[in-house]
Amino acid sequence: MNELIKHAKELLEKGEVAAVIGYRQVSEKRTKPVIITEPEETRALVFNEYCLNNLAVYLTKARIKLLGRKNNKSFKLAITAKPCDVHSIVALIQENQIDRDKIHIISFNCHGVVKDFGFDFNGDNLSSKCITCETHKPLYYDKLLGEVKETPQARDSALERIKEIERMPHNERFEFFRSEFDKCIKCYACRAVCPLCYCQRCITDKTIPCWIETSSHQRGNFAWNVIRAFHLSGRCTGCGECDRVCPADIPLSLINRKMTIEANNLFSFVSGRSLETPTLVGSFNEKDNDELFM
Amino acid sequence: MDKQNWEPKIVAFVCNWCTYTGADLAGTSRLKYPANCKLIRVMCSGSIDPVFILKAFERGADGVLVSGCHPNDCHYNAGNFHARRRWDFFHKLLDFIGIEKGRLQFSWISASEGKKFADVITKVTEDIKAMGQFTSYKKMNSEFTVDFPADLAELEEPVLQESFDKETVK
Amino acid sequence: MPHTAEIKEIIDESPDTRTFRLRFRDAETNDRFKFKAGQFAEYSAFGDGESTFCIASSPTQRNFIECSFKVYGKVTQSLRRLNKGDTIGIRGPYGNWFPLEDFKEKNLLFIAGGIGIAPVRCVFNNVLDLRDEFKNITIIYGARSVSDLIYKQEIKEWKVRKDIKTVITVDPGGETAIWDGEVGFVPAVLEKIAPESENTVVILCGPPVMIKFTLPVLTGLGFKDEEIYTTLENRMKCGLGKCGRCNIGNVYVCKDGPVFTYAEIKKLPREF
Amino acid sequence: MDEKIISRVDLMKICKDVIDKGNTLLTPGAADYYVVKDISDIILDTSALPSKISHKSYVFPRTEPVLYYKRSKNDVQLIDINIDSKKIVILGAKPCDANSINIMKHLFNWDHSDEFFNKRANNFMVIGLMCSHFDEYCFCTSVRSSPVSEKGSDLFLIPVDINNYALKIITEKGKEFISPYSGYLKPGDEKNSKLITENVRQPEAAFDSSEVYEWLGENFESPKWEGVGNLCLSCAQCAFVCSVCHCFDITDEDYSYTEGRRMKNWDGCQFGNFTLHASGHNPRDIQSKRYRQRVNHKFRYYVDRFGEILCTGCGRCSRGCPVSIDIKEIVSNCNDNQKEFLK
Repeated sequence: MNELIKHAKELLEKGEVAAVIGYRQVSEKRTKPVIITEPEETRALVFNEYCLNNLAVYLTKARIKLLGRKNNKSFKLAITAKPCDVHSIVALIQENQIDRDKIHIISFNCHGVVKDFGFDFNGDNLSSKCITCETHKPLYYDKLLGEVKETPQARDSALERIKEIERMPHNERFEFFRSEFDKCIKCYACRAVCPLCYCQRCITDKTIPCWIETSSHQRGNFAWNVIRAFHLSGRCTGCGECDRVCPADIPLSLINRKMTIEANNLFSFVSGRSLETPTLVGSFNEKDNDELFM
Repeated sequence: MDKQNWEPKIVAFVCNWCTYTGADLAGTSRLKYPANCKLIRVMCSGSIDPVFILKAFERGADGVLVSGCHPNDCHYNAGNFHARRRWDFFHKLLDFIGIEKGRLQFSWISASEGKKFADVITKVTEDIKAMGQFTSYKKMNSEFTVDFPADLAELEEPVLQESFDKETVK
Repeated sequence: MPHTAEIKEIIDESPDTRTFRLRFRDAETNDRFKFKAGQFAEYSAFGDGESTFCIASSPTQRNFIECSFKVYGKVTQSLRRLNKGDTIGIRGPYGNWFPLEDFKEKNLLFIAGGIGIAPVRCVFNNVLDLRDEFKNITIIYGARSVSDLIYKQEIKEWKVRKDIKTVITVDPGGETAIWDGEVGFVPAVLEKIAPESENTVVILCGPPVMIKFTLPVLTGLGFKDEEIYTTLENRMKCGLGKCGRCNIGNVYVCKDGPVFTYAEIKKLPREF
Repeated sequence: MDEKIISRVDLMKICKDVIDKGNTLLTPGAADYYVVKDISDIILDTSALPSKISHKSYVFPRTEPVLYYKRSKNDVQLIDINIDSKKIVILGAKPCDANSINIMKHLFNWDHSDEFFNKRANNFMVIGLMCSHFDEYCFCTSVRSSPVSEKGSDLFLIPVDINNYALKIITEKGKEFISPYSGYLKPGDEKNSKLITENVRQPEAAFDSSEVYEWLGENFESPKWEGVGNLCLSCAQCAFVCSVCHCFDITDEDYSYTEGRRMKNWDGCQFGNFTLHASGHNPRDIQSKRYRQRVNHKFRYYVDRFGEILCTGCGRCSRGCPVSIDIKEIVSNCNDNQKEFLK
């Protein structure tokens, strides 16, 4: 970890970056985001299997962007990111939310993280995104740290669950999702924690006219969760944060995962993997699938 | 409502330039088609937000049709190409969460295809008739509703002239 | 549970401001509904929600109540769509009021900005009905432009009255060629006029930014904090001190307010 | 105070009777308080952590209609809501949760009594259960409560051995509830249960609530708020899982062309539009102000107003926070006023 601290300290001391967005340890099996602006504070920085948060979410926040603007000069922001978080950063750059030149990515050779705080790191408690992860080395970075380690093996239970749902008849599927969404309490933690939910005003906050009912009854919950999933389809990079933070344990990433699979099937596109390809829903191809249309 | 007399309610979001004009042509050509579809004219198939469709289901639609110009015919050049990608996703999503594919249908109808318009409407209506009422969504809608007592329900005239239950196709 | 009321008359005050003259559908409520100057009510446009405005007519007016609103959000847009004879819902009256009894035998200075004239008008008309009990009365009213001035008819009546001093101002740029009133922001105009601060009560109402800049001017002119009354505007939903929205410090604006003296406001955290 | 001994088997018999009579029986699970359908589901674990979501929704539902309306041409018909709440028995409520209804009662009854809340609250029967486990987020001892606190419970259970519980009858309501079942009760020994409660491991008091009260009064503009505000992502997870947060929103919804309902929904002070005026003015326009409001409301304003801390120390908000903001950490480090690492 000394490398990370040294690097971050150097960046801050040289004035190359205005702030470092990183993790700090709060207890043995829990970390928390920290935004560091003073060189000596970098000693708190850590990176380990408990760094679950996707810090890319902070990059689009106005107050964090403001940190990069001091004395009428604009500075870079450094961010410590897991390889999968880099996908989110890439997706944000593609959607013109952040500027690649303004971000200093400190990334790591990653061998997986736990599914939630408080668990021991092993195959059983591996986060579901890590099971199918193919990018243990980040695709884009300014500084690469950490050593290469073996990722524990685990069963891809999420995919099995998707297959299981696909085998159900439609009314059963509807009933399944209705009852899952019914648990939603509309705290919007899924929205807050998602790096790609960066809209200044979410569609649920728009009241004239009110398309999605704000009440958390079945109908309002259904509408919200469907639209949330739709707005992320083709964009979700699969960081799984929504799933982790949901206090009602709704399997949100199940739908996201399914839509990612569909995006790959239909358009051979995976979000956040390349800075060169345009975004999926922001572009089109004349030769797209036309089967749906009569 | 007994099953025999039941008529599906279908909302059709149609593009102003092609399908709506096509519907006009179907009308002036005196083609016959079922009166279950309520047409909602929008400027472009690309401007239809998926929330419109959810709202239609929320308000008791049994099926939704989305229709626009043929690819390469869009009045705004690329609106329907964008729409096509979006609908591909939305369709897959709805299918995954348990809304049958036939509930939400798509078509391209140009301004000259009055006949096709009539055919599509007939087909969609028949499809949805075969599928029956969208009971699962309607069950969800009925949460927190109340039956107004009969004496209160005496209305002089509804605020909105066109109520969904009254078949008012001209 | 709101009472239903019929819109008896609609008065277009300015391009975006409307006044409703309302009468309860239920005659009994009509008799029972009593309020004091400064209190507010919750008006609902069924289907779009509830909104809080003050009651703009004087409590001495018993046959109807009036409310003025500026079209801003969802509810006000919906209210604006209503026609004469339509029904809206009213809950209230809520909140506290201007202690008019304490104002007796004193000079009164009314300062209003924009739609803030509505609550001031309520007190003002109430005061005019009891004109003999007060000493000098001054009103300063500012709006963004001439067309944004509301209650134009009444202003004319106020102007011709000899026993009140009426100063109307519009923001720079908002004046027209034939405008004969003042031009300038309310605090500046206030400074220019520099009313007598001895034995004077100030009733101040307007947008938060105006209040923010007017208060120091008043202090500079020698007004006592306890003598400056203002109303705080916060988003409110329930009007009953439950929903927590209007909470500033340990105060619920909908219950303990909306009328506060500057002395009270000074004790509160600056979150309004 | 009356103390009796009841065996687990007999307690289950009572539970079965409660369910058979058509009442709702709630018990805490890992995720939520759930309605017991079969008594074999009852766990009664003293060493469980508080569930992810509190039982608040049973007394203050996350969404409920307050009014129905039907519009005709010029008129509107209104239908008022009558709540006929069933009796709800909470079995094994955590001591921290047991007190929550009592805390909220102050707010819902000052000046105007909220019938929606009161009707439900009066139908609540709380059987508390001693708690023997805590984690890094529990801080009940800091907010005038403890793992053996009987506050808010009508009956209180203390496991004396594997098969038996000491049953304390705290309120009249509890006495009334238990009287039909007096056959199951054996006389108990207060010394025995006292020994147990005294030996329960308790979280160390992390802060002194009166000190926090003082500090909040003096440090409205502390750099600390800015630090937390930068981290907080403005979801309302903390408010919605909290067992005493009570802010709500009222909105109208049409469910057909002429009919609709007015709904009362949970709302959270961390949302940006919570205080947003229609004019665009927002008194709490940045996240740090909103977080400050949350802490102040809990530890200062509510104390000023009603004399109680609006917090039960269950730690749900911190445990579930997406970015691990720990309310305990914030208030317990308040006095040193350090902004270190909180940026």
